[in-house]
Amino acid sequence: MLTGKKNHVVPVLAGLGAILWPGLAAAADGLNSGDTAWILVSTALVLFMTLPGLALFYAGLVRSGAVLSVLMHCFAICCVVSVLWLAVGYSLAFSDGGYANAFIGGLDKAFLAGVTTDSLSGTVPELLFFMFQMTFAIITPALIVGAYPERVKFSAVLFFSAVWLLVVYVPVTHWVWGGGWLAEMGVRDFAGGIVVHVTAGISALVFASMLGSRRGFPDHVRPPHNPGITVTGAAMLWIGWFGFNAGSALAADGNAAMAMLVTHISAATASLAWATVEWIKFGRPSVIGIVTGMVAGLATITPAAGFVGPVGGLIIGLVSGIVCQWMTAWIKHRIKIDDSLDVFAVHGVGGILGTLMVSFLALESFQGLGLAEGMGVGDHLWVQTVGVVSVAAWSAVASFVIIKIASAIFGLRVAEEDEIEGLDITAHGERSYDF
Amino acid sequence: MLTGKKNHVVPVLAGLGAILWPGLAAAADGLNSGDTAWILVSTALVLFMTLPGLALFYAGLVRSGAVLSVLMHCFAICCVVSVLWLAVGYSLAFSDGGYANAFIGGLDKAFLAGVTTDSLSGTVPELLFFMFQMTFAIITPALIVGAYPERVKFSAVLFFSAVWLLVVYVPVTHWVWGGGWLAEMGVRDFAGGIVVHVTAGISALVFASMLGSRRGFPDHVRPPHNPGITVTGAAMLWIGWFGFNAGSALAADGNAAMAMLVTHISAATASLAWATVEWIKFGRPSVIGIVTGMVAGLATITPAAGFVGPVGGLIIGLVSGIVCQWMTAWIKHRIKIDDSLDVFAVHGVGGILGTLMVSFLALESFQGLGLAEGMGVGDHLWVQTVGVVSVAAWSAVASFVIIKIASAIFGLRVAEEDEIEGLDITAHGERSYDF
Amino acid sequence: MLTGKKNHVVPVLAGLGAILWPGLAAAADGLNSGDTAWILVSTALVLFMTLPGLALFYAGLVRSGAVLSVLMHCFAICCVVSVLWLAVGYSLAFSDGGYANAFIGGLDKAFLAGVTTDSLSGTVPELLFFMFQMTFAIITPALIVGAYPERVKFSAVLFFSAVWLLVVYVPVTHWVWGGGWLAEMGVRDFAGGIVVHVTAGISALVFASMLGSRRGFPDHVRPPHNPGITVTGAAMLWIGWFGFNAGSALAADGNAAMAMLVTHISAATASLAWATVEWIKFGRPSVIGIVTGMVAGLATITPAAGFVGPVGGLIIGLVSGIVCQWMTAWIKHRIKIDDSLDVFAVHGVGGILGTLMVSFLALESFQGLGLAEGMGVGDHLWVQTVGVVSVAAWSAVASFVIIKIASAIFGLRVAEEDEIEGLDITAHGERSYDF
Amino acid sequence: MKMVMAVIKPHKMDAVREALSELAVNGMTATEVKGYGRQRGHTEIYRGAEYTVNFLPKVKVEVAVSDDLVDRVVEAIQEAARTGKIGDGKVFVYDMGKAVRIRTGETGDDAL
Amino acid sequence: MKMVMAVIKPHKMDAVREALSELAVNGMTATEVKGYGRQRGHTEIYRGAEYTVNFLPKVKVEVAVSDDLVDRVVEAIQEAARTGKIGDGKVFVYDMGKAVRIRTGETGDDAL
Amino acid sequence: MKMVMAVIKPHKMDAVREALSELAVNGMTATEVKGYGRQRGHTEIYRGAEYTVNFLPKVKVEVAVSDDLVDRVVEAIQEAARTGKIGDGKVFVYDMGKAVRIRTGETGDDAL
Ligand SMILES: Nc1ncnc2c1ncn2[C@@H]1O[C@H](COP(=O)(O)OP(=O)(O)O)[C@@H](O)[C@H]1O
Ligand SMILES: Nc1ncnc2c1ncn2[C@@H]1O[C@H](COP(=O)(O)OP(=O)(O)O)[C@@H](O)[C@H]1O
Ligand SMILES: Nc1ncnc2c1ncn2[C@@H]1O[C@H](COP(=O)(O)OP(=O)(O)O)[C@@H](O)[C@H]1O
Repeated sequence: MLTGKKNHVVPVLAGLGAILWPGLAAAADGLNSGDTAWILVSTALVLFMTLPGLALFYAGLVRSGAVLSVLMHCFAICCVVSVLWLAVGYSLAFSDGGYANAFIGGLDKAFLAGVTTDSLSGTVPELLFFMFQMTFAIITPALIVGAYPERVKFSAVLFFSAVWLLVVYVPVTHWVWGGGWLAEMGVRDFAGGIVVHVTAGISALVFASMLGSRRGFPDHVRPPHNPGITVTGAAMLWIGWFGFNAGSALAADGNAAMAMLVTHISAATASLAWATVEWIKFGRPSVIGIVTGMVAGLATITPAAGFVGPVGGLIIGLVSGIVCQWMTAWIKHRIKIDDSLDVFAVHGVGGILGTLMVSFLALESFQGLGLAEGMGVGDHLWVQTVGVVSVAAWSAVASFVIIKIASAIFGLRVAEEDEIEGLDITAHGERSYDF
Repeated sequence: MLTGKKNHVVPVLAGLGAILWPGLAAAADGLNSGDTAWILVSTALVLFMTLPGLALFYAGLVRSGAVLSVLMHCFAICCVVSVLWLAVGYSLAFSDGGYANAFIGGLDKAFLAGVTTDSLSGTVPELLFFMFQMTFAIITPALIVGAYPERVKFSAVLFFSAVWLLVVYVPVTHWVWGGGWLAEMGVRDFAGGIVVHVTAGISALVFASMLGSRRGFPDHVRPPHNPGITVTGAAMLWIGWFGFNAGSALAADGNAAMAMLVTHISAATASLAWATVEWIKFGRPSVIGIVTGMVAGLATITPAAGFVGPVGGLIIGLVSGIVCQWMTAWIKHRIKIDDSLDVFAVHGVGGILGTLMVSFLALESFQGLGLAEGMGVGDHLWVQTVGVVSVAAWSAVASFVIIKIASAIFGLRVAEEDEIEGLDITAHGERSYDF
Repeated sequence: MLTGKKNHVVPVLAGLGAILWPGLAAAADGLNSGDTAWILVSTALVLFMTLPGLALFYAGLVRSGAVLSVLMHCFAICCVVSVLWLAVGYSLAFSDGGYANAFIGGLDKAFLAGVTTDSLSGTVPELLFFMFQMTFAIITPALIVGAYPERVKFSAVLFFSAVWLLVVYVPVTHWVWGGGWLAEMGVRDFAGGIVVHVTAGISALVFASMLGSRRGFPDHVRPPHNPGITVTGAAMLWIGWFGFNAGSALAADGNAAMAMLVTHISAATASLAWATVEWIKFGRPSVIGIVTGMVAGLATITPAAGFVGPVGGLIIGLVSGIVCQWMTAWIKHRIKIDDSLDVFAVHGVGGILGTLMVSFLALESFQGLGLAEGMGVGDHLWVQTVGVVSVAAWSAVASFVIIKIASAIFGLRVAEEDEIEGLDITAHGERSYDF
Repeated sequence: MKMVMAVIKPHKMDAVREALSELAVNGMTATEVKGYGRQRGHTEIYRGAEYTVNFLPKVKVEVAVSDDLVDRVVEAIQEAARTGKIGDGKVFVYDMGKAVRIRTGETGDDAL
Repeated sequence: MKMVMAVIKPHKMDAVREALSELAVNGMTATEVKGYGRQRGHTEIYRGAEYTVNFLPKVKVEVAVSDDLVDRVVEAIQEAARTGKIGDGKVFVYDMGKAVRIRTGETGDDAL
Repeated sequence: MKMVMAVIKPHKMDAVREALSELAVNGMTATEVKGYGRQRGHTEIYRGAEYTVNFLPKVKVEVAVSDDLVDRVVEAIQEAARTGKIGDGKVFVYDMGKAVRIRTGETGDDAL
């Protein structure tokens, strides 16, 4: 989310200056129409990741009786988050929280009060910064949809997602990108390894374990009903991720280009790594495998995209394709949690890996763009670890409490016969295919 | 289509100056590469709305034997309109019509005669303005496809769409955006509430009633054969609509950002409103419902996008999600017209609602960007009403005549056995699914 | 790939100057954020053409047991090419090859050595130029996927694509766009008629003939299993092609707008031409026909997009829609090669047609932007012919050798029973649909 | 008891169901099938290649009925499914030895 | 030999297959069908329009068995497929004159 | 009359149709089914999870034939459908009491 400049990376707080006091930034920079064009597009691209990207990616992986319910989850979460983001989310994440600023922002910008078409964030309209950030707020709870398909109550999904946004996503965003305590420590998270992937991954694991497994897990669940849809969604995620990572440069410049480049290389390498391991282990590479590798590569490069170079992208891709694959099997067979679409193994693990690896790979010896002045690898790794651990802990605890409440008010899980018949018809009254 | 500036909105005619005399505008502004980049992208986004967005949205809602015919309608309309727009459409809509200018433009720019790569419209190439406007001209008749699926003759679709473009769309565009009589009255239609949604919605109703209902309507028609495709198309419409509305600012600036923002908020709110009403009325919210709400919210914000603020977006979303839903049932059960995919109830009604609501919601008390200087709410509402009523009347009358002619030359409707067997095979010789 | 200016088109070499000596260009121009925004987007659009565009386009045309294998081919090729492009491909294509420069570039920029976020190509970051060009390198071997579906070995696909990239695509790119011998002759290929479509088309024909036909060809192969997916992919190709052709202007300006415009007009006209011929010949136009016409129109305009005007677009569309259709039947029935998804008939023939027609249609009498100073139509046609023939010959010979080697090492074709059962399950262990 | 199996045109399904309801036959099982017969298939042409489709979509209806109802059931299906055009389909009848309702264990005519 | 044909709820398929395996019945053929019966269909509402779905998804299982096994097979299916709720389905049994294994040409009980 | 029902490998469908045409049998009904038998299903692995697929795609062909043709029909199917590999399928034959052509009302052998 900050514009790393080669050799002397702007410290996080400086980047945030532009965000927190847009008037100031405006005075210094003025609106740049090229940057604005790119962030308008990036906003569209990141929304495209959720709708239809992620929605299709997930929908293809479930059984045919729960396709529409997955689409509904993603779509409804998008709508609910959008309204909440306008109401208070953006303000709590990105405005000044006064004495509590280390932990949470203020309410001055609730409903965008006082923000006009002339307000700037850096070189782009603040309204656009609001929109761009909103698309991140949308996709994060939508990622968690992969933890609970085929069996969750729709009301519980809505309640959980709304509260989770305000209690987990918004504060963590403030900590890391909004000038909170992690930002002050110097945590680096270019486009959301911590803010997006760690929060969603950990919470998914908590949700899945509290909800219980799908009927028949692990041996008798149905295989993905339509891998072609999953590949389609995956491709959209890949494209959209250019907006996610290169858009996080908040400018149309060389940094954006580098972020796009390493994002792409990591995705490609992780895909190949995943498929190769499958080929060796099972005798044939699968298309679901290769696209899952792609998502792992993308999640893992996310915190690092603005800090590493091409070779860093290759390394991140390679590591994520192997480690995340190993984790998908490990969670299922050892931990025996039915995180059905592997949200933790792919996003959570990827986000953690990337956040830690950036401490090495940002070094110029790896073609990286350098660490902050005066920071060594050890110092930096420590800061990153604090970031990951504290956010993981907060996500786990808060999710646990929210789910307990959801469970008490609405119940988490549908009746077994509704699960058998499928959520499409029982929760939404619709059938996914009528040929 | 004009760049509303806060507090003193540029009168429509001034905006049009830039359009009608690009040479002049060029002198004043020069090409802005950021604005140009954004309009290049917006053009792609609006085309994306029709192909594949709208095409998939509609294709999922029909029975499985008429999927390809719906795709074919959208695709062929896109092609026919593109050629006609180059030949005469653009010129008649946007060039000076001399003494007849109140009603129609001239033929000076037929086949883009005299327009070079250096010609500008405002700060972007006129060739690009041509392209951007063309994508609007494409989607408008394509919207009408929802009125007549499963039973219409393909030749009638082509004939109707081509003539309708020239007789309805082009003149109305000239009236509202090309310096015609409604522009002179001060009608405000930011991105096509009147030009796109009222024309298409009214014409769809006329077409459906003249064509007659699908066999079995209303009780024995087949339900949507593939709601997942519809959701996919809906998501593409949402993304694409950013180009439609924020692109209509014709610049990459704060106005574009605000237009994008209110567009998004209206879509989200209308989706939630629609789903909530369904939940209350039928006991469960449907995914087809929520995405239809989205389209209603988008259609309704369209005329208002550049004039209202975030709260305006919320209100427009709320109203449209409730009213349009009510209308879908009302048209079916009271009026008993088989406007099969609810073009009028969603687009027509949405376009009308938004066009009228802008008179209030543009007020600064609603966070709006203000009315034109010297105009009160009452005056403005009157102007908007004149715009809606006159365009609706013209659309109805002209469509009626065109359809009568189409009926006489080609016949409107296929034989009953072809309808039963399905248009895919009978009209195009193809089958939609062969597993 | 060069910015043709009206009346005095910059000679190819000058455009290449900006590419080969970015430091120089930077000094002259500096980074333009609007241009950069547009090329960032164009890069995303061209990747979108392959994934999911082309992948879906092809997947819908095969039988239902080979859907995932086609997606896998496209996806894996994308990944492999990306890594190779970073390793050596870009450098060999676009860096200075010293004494061998007429034929191949050098290895100075392998792994992007020495290229920083500050390096420019013209007015955009060189890293971005690298990415943009990479997307072309991805789609070209992916086009060839249409030659061998339902029966090819996956290992042979990977081997062929990787070697072909380095032996065919990279050198030809250097010849035409990287300052090689064809560039010096003055060959004009705006966005890849020769570089992309001729190389892929010819190689597809060679591959198909060496591989042998699908079981049952020509009379008993299965028809396209899901034309709706094909239309979806086609629409994405159309949208993405705006990035391909208008992005090749490498700027957000009037030339980009013109390239977009003629691209669109050619696609629309070719679609109509193809459908009309079908209507006349078979009594009904098909949706697969109309979208194939679209691809033909797009492939054919590609070499010409930056040089011709709107009328040129119309003519190219018309010719390609008729000729390419005729060729699809001719290859099947006379030549009897099972180039299964008509790669040669559509892309190869289209690329050749467009490359030759540009010599006429660039004339100002056809609204074109003019030929290079001092070149007559005859001279130019000769140069273009040399380009087409030499590249076709090189593609054919090199493909033949690569395929022979692939055949020797891996075998080209799966066992007959695997072909019958379908590559999805036999090569990748997955099923495409499980309702 | 008899099993009546009819192969009919897909859009006649609802008419057949209604005709059977009038005879108080309240159960049946339908299957999507492909039929080959005197009714010719069609040829699809894609990009100049011809694909011959020999099998046409039909619906198979299976109804188990008691012996006394069988003739009326056959007749009802025949009437409801007839369009008079080639391809209307067939009705086949065979003996059934035993019928059981899974839920209750009832057998024979009671199970239907 | 007898042909046992059962119409059951789709999610009971695996239970039935396992129950039959225990009887050493190692072959069967399953078909997706739509059933109409006492179990009511449902109504789907899209945008204010009601669509009545009369036919519910069922699976038809066909098992050819030797005469001595038939009662045990019927019983096993009945038990495995029962949920006790309406719509559990039926088992039908008919005589079969001949059975041939295509691969080997074996006939009669050997072919099963 | 007899009903001949064969469960075969999907790609043998066309061969069977052609073999029957040579016997002047010009009608048949085909259904996509899933078969369970000696032929083992396969295991699909997605992201480290194994999914066992027990049922394999087969096609069921039903042909009603007159008594005198039945042996030749069974034989023709057997020959056309054989690959010699496990999973080639079965042919079953049962008695049919009645056949009616819906379009004309013809019955018995004339209806076929
Ligand atoms: N001998 C047969 N055995 C089984 N099914 C048959 C037979 N003959 C016809 N059918 C079925 O009946 C359908 C209609 O038969 P067809 O010969 O086309 O028309 P008609 O019933 O009007 O004579 C076929 O599509 C096929 O499904
Ligand atoms: N007479 C019948 N002939 C053929 N199939 C029948 C008959 N009656 C019921 N069925 C099948 O059995 C299924 C279950 O029957 P239904 O009456 O709903 O419940 P139950 O078996 O519990 O009485 C139906 O969906 C239908 O497929
Ligand atoms: N007892 C049976 N009843 C009904 N269908 C059977 C029976 N046994 C086998 N089948 C069908 O025949 C198919 C082939 O049987 P299988 O045992 O796999 O091989 P083969 O026919 O070569 O012995 C199965 O997939 C199944 O559809």
